[in-house]
Amino acid sequence: MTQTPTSSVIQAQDLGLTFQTNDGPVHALKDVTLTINKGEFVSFIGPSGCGKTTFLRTIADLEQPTAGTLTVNGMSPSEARKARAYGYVFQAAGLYPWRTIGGNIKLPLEIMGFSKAEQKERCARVLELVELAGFEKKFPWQLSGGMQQRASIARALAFDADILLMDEPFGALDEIVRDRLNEELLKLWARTEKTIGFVTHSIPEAVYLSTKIVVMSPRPGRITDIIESPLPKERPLDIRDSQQFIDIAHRVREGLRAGYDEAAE
Amino acid sequence: MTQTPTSSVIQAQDLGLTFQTNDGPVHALKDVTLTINKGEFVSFIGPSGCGKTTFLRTIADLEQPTAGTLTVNGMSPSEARKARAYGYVFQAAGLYPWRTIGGNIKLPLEIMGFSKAEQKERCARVLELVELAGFEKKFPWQLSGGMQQRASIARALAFDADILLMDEPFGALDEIVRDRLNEELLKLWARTEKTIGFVTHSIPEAVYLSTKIVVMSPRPGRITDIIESPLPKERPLDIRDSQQFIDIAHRVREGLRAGYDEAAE
Amino acid sequence: MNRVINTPGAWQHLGLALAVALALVLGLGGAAAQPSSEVIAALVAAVVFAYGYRQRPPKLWRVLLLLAFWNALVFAAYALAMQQTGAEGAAFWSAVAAIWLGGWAFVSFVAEVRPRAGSLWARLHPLVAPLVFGVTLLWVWETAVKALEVPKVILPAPSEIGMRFAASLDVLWIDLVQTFVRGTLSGFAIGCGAAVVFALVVDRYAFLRRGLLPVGNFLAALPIIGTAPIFVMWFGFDWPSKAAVVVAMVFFPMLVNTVQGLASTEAMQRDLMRTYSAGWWQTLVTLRLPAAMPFIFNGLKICATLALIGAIVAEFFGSPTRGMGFRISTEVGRLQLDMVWAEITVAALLGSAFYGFWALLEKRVTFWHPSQRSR
Amino acid sequence: DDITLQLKWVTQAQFGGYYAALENGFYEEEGLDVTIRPGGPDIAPVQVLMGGGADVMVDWMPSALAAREQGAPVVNIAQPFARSGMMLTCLAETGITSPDDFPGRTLGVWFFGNEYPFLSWMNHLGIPTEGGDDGVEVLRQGFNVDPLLQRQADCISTMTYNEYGQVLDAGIPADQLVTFKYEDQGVATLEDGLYVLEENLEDPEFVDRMARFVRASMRGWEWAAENPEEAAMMVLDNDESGAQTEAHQIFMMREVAMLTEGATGRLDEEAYARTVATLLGGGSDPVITAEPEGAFTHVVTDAALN
Amino acid sequence: MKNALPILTIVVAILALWYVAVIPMNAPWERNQAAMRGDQIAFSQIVTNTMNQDRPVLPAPHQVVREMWNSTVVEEFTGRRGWWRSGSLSNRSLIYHGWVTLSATMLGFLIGTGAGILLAIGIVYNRAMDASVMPWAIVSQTIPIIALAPMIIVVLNSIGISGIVPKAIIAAYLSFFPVVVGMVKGLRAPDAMQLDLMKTYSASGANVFSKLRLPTSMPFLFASLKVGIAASLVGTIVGELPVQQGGLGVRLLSGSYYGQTVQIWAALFAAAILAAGLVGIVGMIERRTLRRMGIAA
Ligand SMILES: Nc1ncnc2c1ncn2[C@@H]1O[C@H](COP(=O)(O)OP(=O)(O)OP(=O)(O)O)[C@@H](O)[C@H]1O
Ligand SMILES: Nc1ncnc2c1ncn2[C@@H]1O[C@H](COP(=O)(O)OP(=O)(O)OP(=O)(O)O)[C@@H](O)[C@H]1O
Ligand SMILES: Cc1ncc(C[n+]2csc(CCO)c2C)c(N)n1
Ligand SMILES: [Mg+2]
Ligand SMILES: [Mg+2]
Repeated sequence: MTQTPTSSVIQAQDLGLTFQTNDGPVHALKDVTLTINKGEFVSFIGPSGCGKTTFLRTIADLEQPTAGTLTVNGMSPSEARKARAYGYVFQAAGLYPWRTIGGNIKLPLEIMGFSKAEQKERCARVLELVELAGFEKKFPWQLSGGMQQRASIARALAFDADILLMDEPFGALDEIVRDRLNEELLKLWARTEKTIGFVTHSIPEAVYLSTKIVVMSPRPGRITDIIESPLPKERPLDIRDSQQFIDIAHRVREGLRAGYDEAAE
Repeated sequence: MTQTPTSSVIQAQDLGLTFQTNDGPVHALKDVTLTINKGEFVSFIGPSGCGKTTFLRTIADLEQPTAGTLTVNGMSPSEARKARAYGYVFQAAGLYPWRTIGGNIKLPLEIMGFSKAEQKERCARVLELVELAGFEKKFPWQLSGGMQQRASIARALAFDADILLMDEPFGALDEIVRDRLNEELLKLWARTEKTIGFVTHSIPEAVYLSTKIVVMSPRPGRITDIIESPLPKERPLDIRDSQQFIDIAHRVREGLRAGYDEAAE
Repeated sequence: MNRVINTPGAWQHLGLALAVALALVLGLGGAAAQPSSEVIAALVAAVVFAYGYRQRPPKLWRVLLLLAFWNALVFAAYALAMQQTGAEGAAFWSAVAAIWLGGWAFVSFVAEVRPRAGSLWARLHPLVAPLVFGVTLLWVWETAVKALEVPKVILPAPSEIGMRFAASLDVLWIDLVQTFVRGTLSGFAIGCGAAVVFALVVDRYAFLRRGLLPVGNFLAALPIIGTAPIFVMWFGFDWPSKAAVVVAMVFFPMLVNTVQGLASTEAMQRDLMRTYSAGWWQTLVTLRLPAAMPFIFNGLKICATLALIGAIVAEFFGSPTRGMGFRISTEVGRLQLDMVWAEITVAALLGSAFYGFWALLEKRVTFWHPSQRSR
Repeated sequence: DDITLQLKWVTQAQFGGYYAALENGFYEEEGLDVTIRPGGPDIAPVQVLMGGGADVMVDWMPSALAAREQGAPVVNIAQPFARSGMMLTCLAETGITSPDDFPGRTLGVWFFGNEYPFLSWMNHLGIPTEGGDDGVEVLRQGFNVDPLLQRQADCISTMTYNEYGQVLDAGIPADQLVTFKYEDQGVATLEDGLYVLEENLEDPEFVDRMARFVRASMRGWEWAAENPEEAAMMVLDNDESGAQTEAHQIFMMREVAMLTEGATGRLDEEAYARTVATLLGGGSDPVITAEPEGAFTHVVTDAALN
Repeated sequence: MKNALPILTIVVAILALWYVAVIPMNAPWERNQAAMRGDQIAFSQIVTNTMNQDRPVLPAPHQVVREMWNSTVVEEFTGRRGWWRSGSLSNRSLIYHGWVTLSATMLGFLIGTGAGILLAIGIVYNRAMDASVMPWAIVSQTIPIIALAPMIIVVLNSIGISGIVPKAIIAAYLSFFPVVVGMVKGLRAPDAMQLDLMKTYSASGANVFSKLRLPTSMPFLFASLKVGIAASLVGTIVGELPVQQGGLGVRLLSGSYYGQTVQIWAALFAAAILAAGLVGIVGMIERRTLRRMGIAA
């Protein structure tokens, strides 16, 4: 256990969320109990439709739970949202097409009332971080899908929220860029002590990045396994060839498969 | 070398394709020379924007090359297209929202004049194959992204074209489903002797599936390495732990990285 | 404080209360033509009921309070209408404003209710708000006309229009058949049909599209006020000239929409058809027409309102001695304004029904389109 | 004093007397500042009067009496037009020579309140207006002569001073035309009179103002009858639409002069009685159902002419 | 400019058809006149005559062009009341009437657009208005405005409003509707994710409006403005009929009263040119704005 902090940031107790649809209720989340401490890097992994996105959205107050309790920094998610505690990266880039890349990154800064100079400086810094320096003046459609995704990550990083929620941010990227961004993200996290919730489909990515891996399973969406990673905080890329790494990955895969087979019945 | 056939199906010689845009020409493909034989399973891998999609589209006569020659089954791509030689799976699902899943799968069958009974039978068969039996009557928007992607694969499989071109078909799927579909695809390929062109971002997937891996690199898009896979045609999932597999994966990764570093200059 | 401003219908309710208070204070002055005490009592009750409703009591109570609120408003409105004498002062108008704001508050309350999907109430619910809005509007009209003693030859009251409507059903029907069935429907069918066919042709030949659309847009801008007399000269006084005006009016909106719709397929969808090596007709039937449907229906809805107006306007420039446009222009000359408004009412009902017909059909045909699935 | 006059129709020599009075300063001499507002299609001058947009209007008696019955208390204060200029004009080639030839024909009629003399006439003749072999097919004619020129109708409504001239101008000579003047058929109704709201007449100051107005207007009419060319030019100067031609307006001024000839402005009660009789005999849907009362007054003309 | 050739071709084709149609449309009159005179008329004579009738059923294109030329340039430079002699535009010229129409159109367009945008904001932000107003907005457009226009004018006159405003109000009545429909669509165009993003920033209502809803509505707004300005022109023309104080509408109508077919056609084309020009200007502004927003390439 290498994680430093102990104060809990996100606390879910028997959380449930049921969508009412024409075809009847969909149990997107059921009896989810989870504590995330300050400075943790938590990955969510699980088959398509198991409620990863829904859980992240519930934390960010974009969905209302229908059962259980959820507190963020001791407040309700809604209060936390109003206190601007979150940076959120959506599953799709979702840049505003009428703004340049720079304009998109400055959007939250404008809304939160940063000074012009500060906006400029922060924008440049995060663009650098995601390797998009020089693309500030381009419009989103002038960038490839992967570049857009990176811009959306930069946008969420720009305003230094304490809690960063990322929904498959690297899905559209090729392996090389992905590796590089994984490294950057880890560095950023180590430097800033942010609490990060991270959804991914990639087992190696989850293992490489996280201090805690949450394995989920569908119908109804629930947590089947929570794995505390024993890997050190300092993680070179080749840690992925270590036995420890392979063991965790194996455990995650087994957890996933179990959830899957069960759901198939 | 385990590949059986020898007669060449696709032959590209010094192929080039330049898009004219307002900002000047974009060299999407340059000096691409490649032979694909009957029954081969060829993967294309390379960083975002390197021209993988463009190459596949050129083969399918959706783009016109601006240099070099390209023949398909000894004909021009356009003739081959008119002879309905291709099944194409696009990067996004692209189902018609006004048709049910069944209706979408039957679409090419209607156009090609299959009988009603045959349509029904084929539709049922491919739905089974992609694990969507029972969803025939649903509309696309009632399915999750992964399911839509599978439906679009089923649509391309329904009419038994000799050449199957697939552009990142499994991009939106989680690892488990992906593994399963990989297996299915391999089985189908082994059974039918189809020639398959397959774009992916995942190195393990490319290695696992292919008889030939084409590594590409951008600006201008070109081929940097062609790797003939020595893996046997019969491939259980755990072949991925074999040394041979890891070696090929390594070579692919090196090829990719080389192309990347070069482009970064 | 948030509650006061932010809940649905809050500020209307606030306005209602203020207006009632104003009516009370002004009414204390005691002049003869103030709102009667029943009116004031009913309005005060309405304020109280609405207040109770906004406290979100249990469900049954809410229904009861809402009904009580509505009834209080209706009673106040009725009582106020009954006592009109023609010399009303500020207190009277405060009461009118109160009833109007009350109606609005009622609409806000009802609009916020989300009925269970599939129930009968869910079907009726969307009609409540516009109906209440319309009734309120008519009531304000009636009250204003009576209180201000607007001469009948300038603006008749809704009640007079209604009476005239009921008494002239036979004439209204004859006019409807002449203008709508003969002129509008035939023109609409010909115009829209031709536009769709033409769109297919234009779509096939890019040269035609690039040349015809700008020229066509220009020709479509010829105002019908000018073209209608010309068509009367060309096609005679009876319905053919009206149909011709309708055709001229609907042709280009329909053409533009259809052409735009046929072009609205995504590149990938077209590429898919290409990989199937599908023919033009196959692509048309399986891809382009379905994809164009939202646009085609948009065009049909626009044309539905244009068509009826076109036929009526055309009759202003020459007609046989029947038809809605004929009647309107003739009765204005005879100062039978109630008949004029009865015809206008028919036009509005008919036009809305015609529009509604296409909107319903659209819902069925383009169920798959995102705009039909949610707002 | 300010006076606003609402005309029944667009600016043309039909109203030449008022424009002549305006341009020659006759109104000014009476201490009046007169504004003349042209009318147009579908503007009922009664509505303008009722709405307070004008003090006095030019209207035809049928529509004024109809308005009275509808609760718009308008009163005739003067009648500059002694005769009616309305007639039915037929093409000789149709073979129509007398009203007996009407059955089975298509006739163009002006509506907007102008149809009553026609309906009354047909009622007298016993000819149904619903079409058929023994009836006439009635068209609601626009305010132009195209239906005749295009042979869409056998006969159309014309004014002696306007549309008839247009038919001649178009190239159909008078000997190819057969006309039926309403005057000759005994169904003439009074045209272009001056009307005000009844309640205003209780105010002597208003009556005085109107008296001066009528006096000046009648001077204008006399002058216009003597100087038709100049009067026509005055009309043209006041025409906002710029559509009238000099020749046609001069023609119109001359023809109108024949209708005003001999008129003092004082309403001829005999002509009034005939108008009322014609309107009451209007067939199934008469414009007025009862003998009107107080629909005219001589107080203004009496004051003006003495 | 690649459209120039197709447009030219179509225009030439239409002109050719038009000329051909002129002959049969106008021939009956020639025959009737001949019959009235009691003589025969040769076909070639008919053809030449039909091209230059005074009161044609269908005027020949050159007649319309000549009339437009005469009633603009010639009238202004040589006419008694022309701009050249009198220093003000002649009321016999289409330039003057076009200007009268244009000014009311623009005022009506501004009123209509403003009202339309406000109403759309109300509908999008207020559930009660959303539920109740839209159906009545549709109803309002099914009322034949030509019947209401005179009454509106009279009523406004009676409360002392006259001149350009009543016409502009009728113009606004016709032009507000497309704007409402388009703006409601546009203000609701942001997708769920774009709205959610704003929510995660806990952005104020004003921020959501100015930074999200307004930008997404721009393409819709411009599409509606084009329809709206054309509708505004029609409204102005309708409003001019009962007012009779100049304008292309008056020109159309008086042309019809005095049987001046060619004048009608000239006014008709002047109106269409005006409409095309106005729509073109809106289109230009649209392209500029959208390009600056990066929406259009
Ligand atoms: N707005 C909604 N209405 C109804 N059902 C919904 C809604 N949003 C999500 N669901 C359902 O809730 C379940 C969980 O969805 P969620 O998006 O959280 O899955 P996920 O784990 O993020 O999947 P993926 O990996 O595909 O993104 C799914 O079955 C989905 O169909
Ligand atoms: N229609 C087009 N017009 C102009 N440039 C294009 C067009 N289509 C593709 N390109 C450019 O051609 C290059 C190759 O694009 P392509 O889509 O083939 O990449 P890819 O390898 O499929 O990338 P990805 O992995 O992101 O799908 C890119 O630089 C792209 O910007
Ligand atoms: C509103 C109205 N329109 C037309 C006429 C009939 N009319 C009377 S004079 C005249 C001018 C023709 O020269 C015409 C057409 C009318 N009485 N009232
Ligand atoms: Mg998700
Ligand atoms: Mg691609």
